[in-house]
Amino acid sequence: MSYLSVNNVEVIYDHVILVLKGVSLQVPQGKIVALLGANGAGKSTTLKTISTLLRGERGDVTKGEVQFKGERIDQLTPNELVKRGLSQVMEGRHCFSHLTIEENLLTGAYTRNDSRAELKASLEKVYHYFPRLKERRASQAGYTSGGEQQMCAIGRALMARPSMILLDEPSMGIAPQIVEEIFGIVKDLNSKENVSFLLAEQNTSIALRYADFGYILENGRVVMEGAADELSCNEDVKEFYLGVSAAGRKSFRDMKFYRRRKRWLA
Amino acid sequence: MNLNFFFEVLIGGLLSGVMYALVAIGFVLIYKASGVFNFAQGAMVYFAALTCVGVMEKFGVSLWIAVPVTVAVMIALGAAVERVVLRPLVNQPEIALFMATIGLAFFLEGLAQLMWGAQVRKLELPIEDVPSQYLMDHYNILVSQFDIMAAAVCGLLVITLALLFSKTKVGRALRAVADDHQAAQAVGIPLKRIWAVLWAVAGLVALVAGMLWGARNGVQFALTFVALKALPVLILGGFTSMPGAIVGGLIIGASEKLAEVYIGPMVGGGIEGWFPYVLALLFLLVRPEGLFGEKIIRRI
Amino acid sequence: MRMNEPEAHFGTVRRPAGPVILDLKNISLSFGGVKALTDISFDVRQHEIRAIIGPNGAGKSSMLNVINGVYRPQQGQIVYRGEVRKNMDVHAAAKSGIARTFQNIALFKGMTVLDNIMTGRNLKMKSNFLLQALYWGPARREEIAHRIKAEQIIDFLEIQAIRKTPVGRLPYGLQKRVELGRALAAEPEILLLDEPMAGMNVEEKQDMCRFILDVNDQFGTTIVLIEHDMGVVMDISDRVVVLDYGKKIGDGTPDQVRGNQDVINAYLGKGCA
Amino acid sequence: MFYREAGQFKTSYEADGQIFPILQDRIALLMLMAAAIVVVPLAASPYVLSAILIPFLIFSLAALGLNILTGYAGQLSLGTAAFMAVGAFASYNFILRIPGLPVLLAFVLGGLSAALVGIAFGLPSLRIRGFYLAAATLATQFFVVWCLTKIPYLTNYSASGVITAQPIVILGYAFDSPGRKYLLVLGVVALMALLAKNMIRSNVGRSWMAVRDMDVAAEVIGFRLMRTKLLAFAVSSFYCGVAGALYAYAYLGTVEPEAYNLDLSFRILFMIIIGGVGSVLGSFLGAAFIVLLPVLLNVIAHSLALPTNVASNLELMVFGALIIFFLIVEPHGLARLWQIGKEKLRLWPFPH
Amino acid sequence: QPAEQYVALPSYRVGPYAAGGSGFYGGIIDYFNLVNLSGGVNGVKISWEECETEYNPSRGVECYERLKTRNGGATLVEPLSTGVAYGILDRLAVDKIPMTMIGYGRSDAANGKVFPYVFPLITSYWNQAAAMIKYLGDKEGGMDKLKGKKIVHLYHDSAFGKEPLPVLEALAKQYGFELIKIPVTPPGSEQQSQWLQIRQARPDHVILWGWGSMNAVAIKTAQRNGFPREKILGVWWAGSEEDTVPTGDAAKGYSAMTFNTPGNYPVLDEIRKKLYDAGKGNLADASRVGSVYHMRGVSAAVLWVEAMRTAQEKYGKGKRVSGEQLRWGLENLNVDEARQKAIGAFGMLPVVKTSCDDHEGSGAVKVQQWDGKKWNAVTPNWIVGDKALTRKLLEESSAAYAAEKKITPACLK
Ligand SMILES: Nc1ncnc2c1ncn2[C@@H]1O[C@H](COP(=O)(O)OP(=O)(O)OP(=O)(O)O)[C@@H](O)[C@H]1O
Ligand SMILES: Nc1ncnc2c1ncn2[C@@H]1O[C@H](COP(=O)(O)OP(=O)(O)OP(=O)(O)O)[C@@H](O)[C@H]1O
Ligand SMILES: [Mg+2]
Ligand SMILES: [Mg+2]
Repeated sequence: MSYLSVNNVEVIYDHVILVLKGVSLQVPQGKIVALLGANGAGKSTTLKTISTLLRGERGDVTKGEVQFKGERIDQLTPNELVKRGLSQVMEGRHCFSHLTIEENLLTGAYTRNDSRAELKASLEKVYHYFPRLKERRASQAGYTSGGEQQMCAIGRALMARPSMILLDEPSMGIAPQIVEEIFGIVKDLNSKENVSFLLAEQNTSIALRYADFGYILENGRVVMEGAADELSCNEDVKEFYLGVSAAGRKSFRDMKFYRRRKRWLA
Repeated sequence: MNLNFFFEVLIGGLLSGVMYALVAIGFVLIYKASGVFNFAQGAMVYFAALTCVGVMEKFGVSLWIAVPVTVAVMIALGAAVERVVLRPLVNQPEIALFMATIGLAFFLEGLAQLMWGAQVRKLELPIEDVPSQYLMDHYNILVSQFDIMAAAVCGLLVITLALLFSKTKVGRALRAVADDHQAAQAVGIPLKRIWAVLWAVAGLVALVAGMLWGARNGVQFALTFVALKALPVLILGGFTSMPGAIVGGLIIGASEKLAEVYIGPMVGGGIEGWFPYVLALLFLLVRPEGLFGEKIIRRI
Repeated sequence: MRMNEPEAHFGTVRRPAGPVILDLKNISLSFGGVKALTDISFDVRQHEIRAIIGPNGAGKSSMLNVINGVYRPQQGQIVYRGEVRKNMDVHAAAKSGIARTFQNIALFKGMTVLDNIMTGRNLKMKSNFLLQALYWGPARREEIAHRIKAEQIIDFLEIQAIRKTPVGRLPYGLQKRVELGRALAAEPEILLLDEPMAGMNVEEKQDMCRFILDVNDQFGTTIVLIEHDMGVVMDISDRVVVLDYGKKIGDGTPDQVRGNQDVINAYLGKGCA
Repeated sequence: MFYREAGQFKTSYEADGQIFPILQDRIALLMLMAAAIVVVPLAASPYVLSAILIPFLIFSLAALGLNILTGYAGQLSLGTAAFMAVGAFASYNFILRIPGLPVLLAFVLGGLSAALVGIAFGLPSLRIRGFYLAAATLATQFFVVWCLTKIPYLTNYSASGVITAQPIVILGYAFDSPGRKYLLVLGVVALMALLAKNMIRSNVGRSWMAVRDMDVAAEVIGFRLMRTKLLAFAVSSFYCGVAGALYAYAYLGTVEPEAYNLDLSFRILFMIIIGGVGSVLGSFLGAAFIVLLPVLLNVIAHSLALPTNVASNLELMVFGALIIFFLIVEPHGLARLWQIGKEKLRLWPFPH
Repeated sequence: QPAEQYVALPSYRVGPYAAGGSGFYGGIIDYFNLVNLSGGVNGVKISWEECETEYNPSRGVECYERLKTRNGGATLVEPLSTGVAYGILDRLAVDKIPMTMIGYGRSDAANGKVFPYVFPLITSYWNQAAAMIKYLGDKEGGMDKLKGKKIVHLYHDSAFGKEPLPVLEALAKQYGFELIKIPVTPPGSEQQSQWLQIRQARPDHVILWGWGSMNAVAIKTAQRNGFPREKILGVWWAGSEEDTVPTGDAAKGYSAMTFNTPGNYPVLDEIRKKLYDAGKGNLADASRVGSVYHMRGVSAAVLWVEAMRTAQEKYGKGKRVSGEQLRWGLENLNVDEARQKAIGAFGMLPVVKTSCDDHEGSGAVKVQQWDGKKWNAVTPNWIVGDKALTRKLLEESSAAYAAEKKITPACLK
């Protein structure tokens, strides 16, 4: 049985905009699952459906259900989910801009009832992962750079010591070196602490490199799924998501001809 | 210029300022912790005070029983507000939440009058509102003993609440909520419980304010207007600062009294209505987020 | 603008880089104790694509903010089109042909795509608000003329289908595209792009690159670009500046930069080198 | 079914830039205007005309004014009634002191005076934002009303500070009956709504919205913050000023400055929030809601034969509860609700 | 079924002035019910309809417009609000509905030649102000003793508070007392600076021209500043239980004007017995019967019913009179002592006798003092101030209004 399963979920925004048209996916325990797809495919919506943050955006789940550790969770509050070990890193950073970086991280530990020392240890761990944050620990998050905010958001989620993390575009706006590091951290947590991940990512190549399994979402539907290495060998995936065709990787300079993305229609 | 009189005006103003601050604190509490500009604070003051007197009157009980009953009512009110008004409006534009509190204000005003009637009531606290004889005899300065007590109560409240907000976990969570509802939820801050508790605390602050103002001016509908006196205090002190509420209150109280007494007669008087606002506005031009308010972060 | 011209010279000539149009000399900027930029100098030539790269918090966005006057550096000089200034003024920058996009999308969320792009043309609109209120005569003609320009940009960026959608509802990638459209609408001389391709997949990046190159080719627009995707930077830029901790640690052609050991240590990491 | 834009192709940008791009909407609006001009004055009772429709139109105009400032330019203001008061008292003085001044011109002058005051009190908006600004605009409210009570010249030295609006005569034609006043108000409001809509769909409107949505970005692309904000204050106050003049001349007749108190400012604010911030239609819907709801509740409460004090209190409670209810259903106001309704209709009979 | 005499009551029972509104309209309705119980006015039952105005002019106008056409047309209206009264002033003559303004509104409306449909019955602000000075003079031992005295006019900074200024200023000049004007910004919930100023000025008397919550605050602030309440004389809108009770003991010794003599009257007993004991009283709290506002309401209703009676005598007994006819009734009112005795309200209000020239009909007032529990009359007789002066002001002011409105002053028949 899978750790997290999304079954045939349909989501409507504002009563009229149908965004997810029956999405199903599974995350087995201790695995990293990548959710890929173009802009507007519904990746973030899927993640928000799982974490029930959707309600705050006037989105409704009209069909389907979500299960976590064998329990239905669609009626729970985000806070209860965090307590059960499911954290989300939202797209677009969402740091508390008036709080300092350190305070931001500490709010991440809100659900924990641990001692000061333990919190301190977690904090140190995050600073170890992101030394840049340590330097900027006393700055108000609102004034830090885009990438620093992204690190802060990830670090904040780690502070809750979750057993499952929903990561929405962790690499966005991050320098390549740190991107590698972030994925390294993901792998690290996954293998050492058995944390499961569902990550929505645009950077397909790196996502598939680290993930065990992948789903491709287009227009609110899952159009392809499979083991990560299988996906990265698929010709279509190669061409459309990895930017390598049979002839090898094309330079961005040569993309001058009118072409349309081939659509999968379920 | 008569110096003694000047000091009387000054002290009277400072003490009135404390009374404004008492109402302002309730605002700050909610604004700071949820980003909601709570227009219903005035109505809550009225509701709390009227409930307290209403209970005393209807059931013939003493103040010492009525107060705990009212406390219970205000806690229930906090929970209800969270459930009915705030929860469905999570993550909505500030202005929608602001408007909802206006709706709440109407509702509370209607409810209070429906339950207890619209008559004006008196509320007698164990301390009388007469000049303190001691100060009169020793310093020849006229200060009401009631005002001195009110100042003490207010100071106590501010210190407690400021401590709560400063470095505690809950305080941090409250500030986080004010910044971003959605992200706060995502990190596991229980918005529901926090808001319910917060509104209950604001309700208690309203009760304290209501009892002091009610004892001063009678428990009547006009209590809902004291919020108007608190607004300039708020903008001057900053919407997000407890100490700001106190300092703002003192400045507004003192300067409006001095202005009315010394400038008023030259321009036909009655400038107390707008003077505090203009003063606060001038302050804002120098510091757009009030004296102690959090800087508004604008970065692209 | 000649956006709807036939695709005759696609992929053929590139305009040669011209003379220096923007020269930044010894720029230093700090916020309280934080030194965002320390003594940075570099220049931008006409028609070139100039990339700025560097780790997070290196001061790249701050650099753009200095160029178009959002931030005022404490020290240094900005020479733009021969004019020497201590700092730029936001409005003057816009007037003299500097347009930009932002790292955290700064579109006008409540307006439609079309309106957002039309705002980009505001500096070119002359009729006063009374005429606009009457929607009559010159105001009306002007509105329609500018609408045509806006529509050309919409066609160019291939966002016809969403022209009446409020931008707040669009997915991230499209918003970035609209923001580019808004900047293009001003027909700028220099276009500052702050991570225009963040949060996009390869295919979308390819589209974006195509737009950037086309603008650069067809109109000779000078482009200053911040980007973390090294593939993109290396492929499309003419020269690259590398910043780290507010200092310049490298400057040169993509190949030169790629080989620079400092840059590898500070930024690229072993994975990409 | 009938509400589709399918098949309606725009062949010019001009056609596409129309206020109502969909044919059905245009027909509906024309029919509505025709009914408002021809049918209503004939069919409506004087009560409906003078106690419902006239105030509804006047408040719509004021709400429209506030919506320009708050909804479009994003500057929250609580001083609407003050600008209305300036409009009314200025018109009164112009007519009083310039013999033979046409009434409509006096309204315009009243509006311009309000615009001047608006600019003066709009200056702080260059530095102050959000609720701070809102609270600061209360200064306008109190200061203007104070001036009107303190400067006897403005009320023509009337002992009690009350002014009596002169009769409205335009080109020898007296607008004295409810029907005539209604038509006058309707004309003014319709014209000004049209002008507002024009402004909003051209560059000024875009500049306001840009400043509202993100002022730094607006500045970067070349809008001048000061000019834009002050223009919004001026135009908004002009609208409010004219509304205030109509409120005195076509509705109340004899007014004291207190009639333009904070309460009125708040009522207008409710209108735009309930109706829809940043929507011309919303100004009208909101005004209708705030004018009609208490009347409706009052009528219902009376038909239930409740004791009057109970009925009055219940009315207040229901009013408050309904405000909350509507905000929960649609925080963007009735106008948005209307739009969603239309979108559903367009998709009908399919749900999405 | 006989036609009913319908009265429009745009009332207010919520909001800042709810306390006064509920007492006043409660008194009116109680008296109407009482009259109806004994068969109405010569068999014509009185009917009425209320509409909540919240003391807001625009809602008041709507209420008036709505109520006026109900039940065959309103024949009388009383909004008890200056703002609402102004809002409907122009409409009355067109609609032919008389309006009473009992104890408020424009004082010059007493001129029936200019304001045929407006009746500031019993007394107006100007006459009140004149009576106040007269009372203070008498208290000092003669009007000449006022010379050199200091009188503070502490007023609600609005049309209401400024209304008496012409009279007070004229009298100050005439009698040589110093008039110190101190405004209070509405709603007046903070008056520390005003009372400090008063204390500083050491006046001999303070006239408290307040309304609503301002009054209790004034009295409490006077206490807080140690100013003797005996020196404060309030207007009638500052002289009800609602103004004194909430101040506790602070109001002891404070006096205020009134146009009712506090006490008990047969008519009130009847209301208690026939209505409240039978559970048909209008007020939720029966103990408010006979309170100042309630008694004011009863007095208003008494005068109206007398006007109906008078009108019926002319236009047909036992028949409903129209608004126009009732206007005549109000203009030819003569509620003398005999009539008052018959009603059971002897001494409750002054004798009221109206005419075209004098829509006020009396101008007499009393002074009452609060003893900590209730109001007691301190002047056994009705006081009338300098009516010649107020008449002169009235003529001037109404003439100006007539000129502005292009009205040719004339008596209606
Ligand atoms: N609050 C909202 N209201 C209306 N529509 C929305 C809302 N949020 C998202 N959408 C729409 O839902 C669709 C899916 O959006 P979503 O954010 O889930 O895409 P995504 O796959 O995460 O894209 P990206 O890669 O750009 O982040 C988009 O078409 C978007 O326009
Ligand atoms: N307005 C400001 N106030 C305070 N500090 C600032 C401000 N703007 C930038 N900084 C600081 O200056 C440094 C450089 O920031 P900048 O945004 O330029 O980085 P960047 O190179 O764009 O990084 P990223 O790639 O993460 O976007 C950061 O440490 C940031 O916190
Ligand atoms: Mg997304
Ligand atoms: Mg950056």
